[in-house]
Amino acid sequence: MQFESINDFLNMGGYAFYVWLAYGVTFTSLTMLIILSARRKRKVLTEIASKMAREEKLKESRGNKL
Amino acid sequence: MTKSTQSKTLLSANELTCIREERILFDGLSFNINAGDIVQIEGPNGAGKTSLLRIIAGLSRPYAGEVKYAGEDITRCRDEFNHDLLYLGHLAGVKSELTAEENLNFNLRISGYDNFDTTALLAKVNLAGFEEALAGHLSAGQHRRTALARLQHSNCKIWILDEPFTAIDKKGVEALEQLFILHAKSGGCVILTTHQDMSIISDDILRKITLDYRFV
Amino acid sequence: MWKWLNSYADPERSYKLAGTLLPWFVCLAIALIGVGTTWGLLFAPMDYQQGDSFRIIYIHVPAASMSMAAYMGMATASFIGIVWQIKAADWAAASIAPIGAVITFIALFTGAAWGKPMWGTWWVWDARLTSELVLLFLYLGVIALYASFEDKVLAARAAGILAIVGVVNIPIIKYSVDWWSSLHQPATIKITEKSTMTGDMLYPLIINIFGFGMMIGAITLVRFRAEVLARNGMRPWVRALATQEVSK
Amino acid sequence: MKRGISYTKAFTTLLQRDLRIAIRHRGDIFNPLLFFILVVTLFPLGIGPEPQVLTRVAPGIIWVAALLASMLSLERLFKADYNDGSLEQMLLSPQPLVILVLAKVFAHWILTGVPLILVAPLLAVLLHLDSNSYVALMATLALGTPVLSLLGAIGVALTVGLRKGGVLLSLLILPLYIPVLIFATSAIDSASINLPYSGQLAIIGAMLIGSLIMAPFAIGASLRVSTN
Repeated sequence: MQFESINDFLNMGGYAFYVWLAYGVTFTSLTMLIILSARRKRKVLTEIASKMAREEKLKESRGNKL
Repeated sequence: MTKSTQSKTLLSANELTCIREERILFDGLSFNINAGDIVQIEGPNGAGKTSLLRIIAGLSRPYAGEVKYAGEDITRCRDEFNHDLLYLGHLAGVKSELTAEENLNFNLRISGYDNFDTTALLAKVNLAGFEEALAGHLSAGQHRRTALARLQHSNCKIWILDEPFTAIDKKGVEALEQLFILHAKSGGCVILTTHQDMSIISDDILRKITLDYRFV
Repeated sequence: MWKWLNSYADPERSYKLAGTLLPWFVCLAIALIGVGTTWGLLFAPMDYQQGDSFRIIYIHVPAASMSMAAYMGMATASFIGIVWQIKAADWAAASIAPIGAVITFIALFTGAAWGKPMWGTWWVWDARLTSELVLLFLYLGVIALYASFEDKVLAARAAGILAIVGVVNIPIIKYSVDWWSSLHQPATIKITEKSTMTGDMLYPLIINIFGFGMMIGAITLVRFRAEVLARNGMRPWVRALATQEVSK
Repeated sequence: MKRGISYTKAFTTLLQRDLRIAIRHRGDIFNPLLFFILVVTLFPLGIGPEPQVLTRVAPGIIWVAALLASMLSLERLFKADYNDGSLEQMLLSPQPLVILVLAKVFAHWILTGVPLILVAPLLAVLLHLDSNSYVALMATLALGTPVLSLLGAIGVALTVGLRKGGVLLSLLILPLYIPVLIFATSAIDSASINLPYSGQLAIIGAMLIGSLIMAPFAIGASLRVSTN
């Protein structure tokens, strides 16, 4: 362990701002990327489902006309 | 039909699938086109006629399947295939900044012909006297004829024509039909789409490939 | 080789394969990054020159090296997709691109945050940072090109060509930028001095580099699965999944 | 009906056609040139007229302006052919696509690159370029602008089928222009302090040869995607 106390650790030898800024931005951007990526599957599937519903409707209306 | 089935196969399509914007236009489409065939691709708007023509010509890649020329995939023998192919699309490939003569001259040169008489060729498509006119100043029909003049001087076996009769008058259509029959008889084939009825090419010499509009 | 690849090119199989691999990548990524970062932040000795600010190295260097590796991976996938016409490779390339861009951004940002205490300014036209900036532009170009084609089969081919052109150019760009920076600012503090790194400083770094690799792999798999579904919306098995998802 | 023309003939046929069209459409030649001149003249207004400052930044300004002008003019390289169907015909012609692509890029370079090179000394005077640097400026432009045309054509070929090409094009190709910019400006800088600059020229020359060999294939492949 390089640091004596939690405060010491958070202080990062006076470079707290830069170190935590770098780690913070990295963490936030990665989390955002992961959340967006994980959500994509559901989004794609609901899009396909709504497209299927649209096609169903189109088929029906075509069927009635002919 | 009966005659052509015995003759040489020029092109064969094998299990073609075409998907545009996640919609299947056609799938598992297979057919042969033989020397002597005049084939019309028909179907409603949006059924994929142009897409099919572009796939056969090698401009578009099918989602799955292949087009074979002389037993080889056309993407693998492009040079030989292009040597035997004359494709005219919706867009005529005519430069409006050039005269009719310059256009024809360029189009034939780049197709590899070296010795031809543009004046005579233009006269054949009723453009005598318009040699020096800029293509941009010609009427739609004349513009189209400038492109079609290439057919008058071609030794390509495979003609693929997307709506060749657009903006062409009745007499012009007849002349073209006669040209197609002549071409087919001399061992070539014509693949075309058209919404017009043809008067000379009757149904017994015309083969049809029908595409349906599909929802899924 | 291509027969083997082809057996995985079937969309449903590659979707399932990605699903099986995913937990492994996730576990490895969490474990490696967890260990590497804790070690780096808490236990690695302080750098005598740069003090504790050097601890940014444990994300900057992994991000920087992985940003380049991800580009290579993307270009390789594109190349396979274009040459052997394997669509799964195209989808993989499309999944890597945004991840690579984010990683490159991280490398740039952490580089700047490190540069401020070291050079006294947020941005220095240092060779590494400049190369990263150019790499970010290359990524953005690929992403923008992919996004602007309606037909995603074409989009993948176009973006693939660009990615390959980029790969040919990256060494030239990198060389020219290195040369240019040596010309204009001789001998500033290089922010990654390899010789001064002791083992205790180096091991967490290496662990984190692998961790970042695994993490990129994991996110790629997640995006790849979504991409497979999006590109195969007309297939029955995808439609069945969609119906399930909605009824949930 | 004999068929088959040599590669040279295919090349010159297309080259002639493009030059003829450009002569009938002169605006296309002058607009990028005008843009080049305007951008360069804006700089002294922006950073002040002190000759020492201008001398220092002149190589960079001229080269950046050249990059932008080249990119701007490239946008139209395949556009007209794409819109009227000539591009499809090119792709389906029995001539190797690489030859045709080279002819088009060469025609474009004659029409936009050469005027740029010719007008550059004039702009160099406006920017008080060091008198030792004129030869280097011309040499780098002569070797570098074809590289710009070749690399840029890849981006143009990729975007020709898209409706909104402009900004995307710059994102695609400007990063690829960086090495040319770096070595060209450094050659001019070296010349101004009487250092040899043949090394930089050799590198630009190598890039020219490399792009001459490789770019046409990338351009051809891109065109096939765009016309799909």
